Amino acid sequence: MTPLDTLYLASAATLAAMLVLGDWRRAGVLATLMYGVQLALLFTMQRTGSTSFDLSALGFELSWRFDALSWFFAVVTLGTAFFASWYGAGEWLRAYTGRRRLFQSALAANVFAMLLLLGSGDLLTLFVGWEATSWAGFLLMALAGGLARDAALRYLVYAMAGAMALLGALVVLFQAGGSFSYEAARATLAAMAPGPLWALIILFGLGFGAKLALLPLHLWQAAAYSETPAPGSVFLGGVVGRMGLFALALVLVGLIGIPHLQALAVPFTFLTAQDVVAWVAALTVVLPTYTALKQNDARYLLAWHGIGQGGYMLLGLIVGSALGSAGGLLHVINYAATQATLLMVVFGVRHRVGHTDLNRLGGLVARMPLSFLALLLGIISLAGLPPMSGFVSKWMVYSSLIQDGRPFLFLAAIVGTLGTILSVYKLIHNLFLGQLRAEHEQLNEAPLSMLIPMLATATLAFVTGVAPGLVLGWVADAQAAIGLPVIDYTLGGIASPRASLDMLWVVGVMFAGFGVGALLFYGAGGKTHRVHQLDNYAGGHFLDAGMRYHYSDNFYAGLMHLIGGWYRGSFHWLEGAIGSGLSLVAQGAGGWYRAINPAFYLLAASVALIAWVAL
Amino acid sequence: MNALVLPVVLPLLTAFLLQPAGRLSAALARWAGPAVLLVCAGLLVQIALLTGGEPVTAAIGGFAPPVGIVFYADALALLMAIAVPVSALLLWPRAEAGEAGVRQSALMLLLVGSGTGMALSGDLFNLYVFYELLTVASFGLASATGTGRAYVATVRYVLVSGFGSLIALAGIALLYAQTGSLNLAQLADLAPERLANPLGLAAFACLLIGFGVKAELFPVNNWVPDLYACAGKPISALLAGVVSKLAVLVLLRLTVLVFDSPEAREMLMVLGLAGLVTGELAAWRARDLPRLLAYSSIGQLGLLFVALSLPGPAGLAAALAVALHHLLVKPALFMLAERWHGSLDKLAGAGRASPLAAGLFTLFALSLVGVPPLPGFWAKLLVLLELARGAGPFDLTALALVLAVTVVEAHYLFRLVGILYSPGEFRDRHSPRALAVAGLGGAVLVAAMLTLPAVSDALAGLASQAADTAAYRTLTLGGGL
Amino acid sequence: MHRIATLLFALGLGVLLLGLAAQLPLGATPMAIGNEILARAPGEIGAANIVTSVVLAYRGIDTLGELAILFAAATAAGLVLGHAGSRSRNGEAGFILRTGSDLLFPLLLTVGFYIVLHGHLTPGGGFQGGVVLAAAFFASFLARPSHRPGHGVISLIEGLAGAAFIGIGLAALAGGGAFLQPLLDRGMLGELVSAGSLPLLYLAVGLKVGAELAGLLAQLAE
Amino acid sequence: MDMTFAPDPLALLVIGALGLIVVGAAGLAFGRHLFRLVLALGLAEAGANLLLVIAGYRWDAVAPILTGSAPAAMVDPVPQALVLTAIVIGVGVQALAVALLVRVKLAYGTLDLAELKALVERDIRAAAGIGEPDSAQAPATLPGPAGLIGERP
Repeated sequence: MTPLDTLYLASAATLAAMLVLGDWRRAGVLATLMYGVQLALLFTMQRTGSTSFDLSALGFELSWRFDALSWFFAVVTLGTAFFASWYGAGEWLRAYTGRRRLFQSALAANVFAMLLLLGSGDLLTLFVGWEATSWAGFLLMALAGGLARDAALRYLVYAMAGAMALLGALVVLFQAGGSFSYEAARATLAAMAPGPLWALIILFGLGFGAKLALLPLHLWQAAAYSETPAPGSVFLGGVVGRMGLFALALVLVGLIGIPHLQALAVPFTFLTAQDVVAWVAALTVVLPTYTALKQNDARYLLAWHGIGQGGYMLLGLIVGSALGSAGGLLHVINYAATQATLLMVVFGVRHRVGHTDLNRLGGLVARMPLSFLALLLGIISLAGLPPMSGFVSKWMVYSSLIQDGRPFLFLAAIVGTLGTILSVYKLIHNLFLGQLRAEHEQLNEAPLSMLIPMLATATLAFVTGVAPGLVLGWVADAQAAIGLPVIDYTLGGIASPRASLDMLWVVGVMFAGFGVGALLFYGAGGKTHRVHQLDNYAGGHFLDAGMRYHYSDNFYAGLMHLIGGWYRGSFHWLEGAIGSGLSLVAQGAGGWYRAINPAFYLLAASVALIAWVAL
Repeated sequence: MNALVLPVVLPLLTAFLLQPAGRLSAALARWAGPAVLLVCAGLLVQIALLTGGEPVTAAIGGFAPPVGIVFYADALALLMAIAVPVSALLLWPRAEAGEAGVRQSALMLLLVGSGTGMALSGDLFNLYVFYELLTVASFGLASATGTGRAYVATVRYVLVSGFGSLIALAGIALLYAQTGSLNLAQLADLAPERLANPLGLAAFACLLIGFGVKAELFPVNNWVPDLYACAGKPISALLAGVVSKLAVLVLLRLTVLVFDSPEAREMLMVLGLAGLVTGELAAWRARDLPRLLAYSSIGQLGLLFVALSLPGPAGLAAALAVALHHLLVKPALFMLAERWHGSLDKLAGAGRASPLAAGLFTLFALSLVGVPPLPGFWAKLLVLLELARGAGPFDLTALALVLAVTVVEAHYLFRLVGILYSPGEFRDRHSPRALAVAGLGGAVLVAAMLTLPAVSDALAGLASQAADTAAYRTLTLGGGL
Repeated sequence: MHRIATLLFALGLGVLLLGLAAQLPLGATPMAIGNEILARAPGEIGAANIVTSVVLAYRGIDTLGELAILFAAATAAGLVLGHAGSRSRNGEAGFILRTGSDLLFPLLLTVGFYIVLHGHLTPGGGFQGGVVLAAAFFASFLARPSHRPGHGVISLIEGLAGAAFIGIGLAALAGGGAFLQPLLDRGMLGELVSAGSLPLLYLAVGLKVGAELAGLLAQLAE
Repeated sequence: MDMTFAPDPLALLVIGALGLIVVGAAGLAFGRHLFRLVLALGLAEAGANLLLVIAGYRWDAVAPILTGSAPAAMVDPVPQALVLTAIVIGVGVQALAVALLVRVKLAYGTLDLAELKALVERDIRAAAGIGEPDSAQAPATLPGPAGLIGERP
């Protein structure tokens, strides 16, 4: 039995255990332990890979194996699952009113399906894993019912459209190369004429892009992720969308190859396929990030960010240099920790308050200081500022864009980051800063079972920010696995001659600077003392608890007014137009079947048929 | 193998004698039908075991073909022939008291006899006769619910069927005028010389329209939704399940043996695509489950015709996979619709009321959409691979349409699954028999999934045997008795 | 508008069909099996009417199917109309009609049976004769609606006649031959008792068709 | 088209057969009364049968009945047998169709297509419990956008 077999067995056992014991009071703890075991098993496995079982069906060979890329994504998957499950193991589960067995099973099924996807050893297996992941995700998204069901259904449409595009690409590729194996596909793609190759790239892009929520396939994601029960949302937001990145890395980079993409020109323009993908990624960074800015629900705000961050990852990956692709991949793990932290905090607030409406919160720092700390670390990381890990990966992406001579993409990335900073400020301001509402006076800090995981992931994001070398080794192996140039790293960061970064220094200087500042302040006799929120006045009047002086409605009104008209609703319009068009055709089809005098159509059809024959 | 005729004749004999027998004893009239079906199924299984899947023929009346009528039983024909009595047994109409019940039983027996005949016969006009018998028997069964709308739906069905059969008859006339023969094997011999012309194609078009009525082929399928909505669900299940497959089998034999030309395949593909797209889109808008299933059945059969238009044993294997999958799934779904017949929106809560039924529905829906590793996925994959192999503009359009329509299918099926599992007032539960039939379908589906390699080998064997026209001709015209 | 559309469609269809039909080898059909049947039938079957040989011997199972279709139609019609419950028809026909039908009844019966029994010799046969038989019963039924033939009798005749047809076929099967293989002595070509079991089969067909049609008409007339 | 109409009685017969089919089909297509549709069907069927008989016809041949004299060339007996079968089938279907029409008339009181369509549609709707009128067969499209994007005002 290979290590991968053991891992699959453990994952399947988790699913089985949840199917049987999911209703048990301590099922969450058991699940967390089992995810922990899986994680441990993964760490005992060689990073460079392991094989697992294979079987044959209808003359096709299906095989599963891990390489370093799979391993890298599996670490993120299992890590996120572990913390998400932990988060939901204690008080959250006690308060959960839905169907517990179903929920726990759905989570375990997602993990299992994703491991299967990551282990796919050929294109057919990839599709099987892809579908398994999609449907497991659907189950997890839909099980809350109500709005979640509608959102999941919308997700399903996009996921199925993607899956079908993927399937179309696979069968075409199979017929061109005679096999589903990666080797054959690589050879076929290398020899393929530009036209069909473009078609395949578009199909693969649609297929994987639907899960990664690339523009214009992104409309489903925010609601689907946000309406899922808390640990599920954490898991989905942290890692599930990244499966699209995994598959894109596998196919676009691993099978087609960056040089081939660079050589493939868009007809009649000076652009190449690489540019197209990069610009799609850049637009995915910018537009959803500014959509996030408009959100008034903390969950949706974070989910919209998730879409944008996926764009960063793809952007880095598709640049293809050692630095850029490492940045893109590193962002996967950094972002997973960051997003998990943020979502855990937000759902912690929801657990205490009952909602996450940014217009009806504020000042919670006084009641939930540790959550505030976690959120603070999280948004620093999300905005890409030192000393958190988000800074490292984004810095790598930016540097690679500049090194690669792509100023406009760099500009787009910067604009995206600007939007991120604005919106995370909205998040922390409207949640934790400002005036505490009277009805929230009696709130408690989030329960320990939820607090520990969020602080743990925040710590992870901090540690990997200070010492990115801890995980850059994984990234380097993953790069090697898909034939990318490998990043040269140190414990503190990057050691390349053209762009080097040592976070140990950066953080050291930063904290030293803070220390100097503190020394100056206290040395100059500065004093601090706590002030109550209501120990304040405005316009000459003292404030009382009943007076609202914390304005959170219509945040960034001026900015929204400025940019609102640019992109508002165009994608909805597109989606709606497709839906209406289909609906119209469907009405016609229904009319054909409902007509009670069928023979007229028969006659018309037979005339047409005979005419066809005769002519 | 003269015994081949027995599974066709015995049900007819029983049907003739059922009414007189009903005067003697009600119990006899009630149980004779199922008993004879059991015997027929047993006989067919025994024949299959004896021959081991090798094709055999039986010359009716001892007249060697092509002068006489011949029954030809290869593995595929036997499989379909076995499916007929077995489906009929599972979907036997609920016993009505008195004469109506006896009549219904007699019609069921006639349907089984003719269905078996359609699976086995190797003579075009004989196929037409059995087809007509099946049609007339199904008229009676479809109207047996006795509601006004069932009568109207049946009248529509009669009119379309009548139109179809007269077109088929014209097609037979064209064919006969060209070749002077009705035996499929001889037609296959003569086809390259006599039928490779517009008249031959016209004959094919006519036969396609004629036999297409039962197979829910595009222009002649608009009797389907109302009839399935108004007839008894077991009858709908029977018609959508095995009966449509018998008509498909006839068309399969025709395309493989006689009309193996690109033009004929093109025609099949275009009509199949039209059915696929209109059916699935209409299902998308359907507001009640029976009609949803009827429309989706049209769509599925459209896919089947697309698969049927693909050349070679691989294309045939794809078509058979789709056909067998649909044969398994659709009757089971119709049995579930027996209780879930109202507006879709009113089904909320049904998942709680009967979890087994909802679970089965979800399983079937997943398989219909084509989610790996369920059998439906492999069937669809085979079709898609063959379409991609063709790689002509027609094939690629078909490929794109099949894929696009799958998304629509997933949407309406899982919208319904979502409704089933949402909280609601629906409390109706299924009859044990409906659940048993659906459960059996589900069990076979899962078993097929678990034994996929064996199933796929068997399928490839079936397809290569059915595609072997040389063997068909030598065995039939070589005068094997 | 409606009429113009009708006309246009019909014209188009007609022209298209004519275009196709123009390519038909009219009057010189290939007769791939026809010639062989013409050559073999007299010796093999022994019926003077070769169409009868085809109907009952070479394509006997078609005929069985045909009988079954009639039976199915009658049964289905019974099922459809059976729900209605018979409405009583009062009033008998006038004297002339009654007498006429009484006179016609034996005549029609005789003619019918004659046509049935000579089916293997002359044009005619079970179907044609059966229709005449049905007409005999139907005429009397029209004249005396109250004296309709018993439903049980009709169903008995149709059942037994159909069973007899199959029975003759099965007898051949049981004797080691094929289903519907001709039995009995072929006899002299052209004589009444010739062509083996064919007259028997036609008798069964005639009775069955007669009963079927009588039943159908009676049901519809109700 | 290499058609030689004038001296050819068979061609006239073919035209007759096709004419019957066309008239029947047109009647089927544009008839507004169910009973007329059934009649049109019968007409078209007669045309198809005629076509079938013609398919077996030969010049200079007699009916396939042995009369004792020297056997002349005979026409193909098979189509004649087929037509016999086809006619009977047609009769059965027509009878059944008329039986069904009787029931339809009893149930709805009309055989007019337009009236029937409305009546049946209403009936099916009522039976299925779908109350809304036709126009409310609302496009069952994707769930409405506003709520699901999270853009709540």
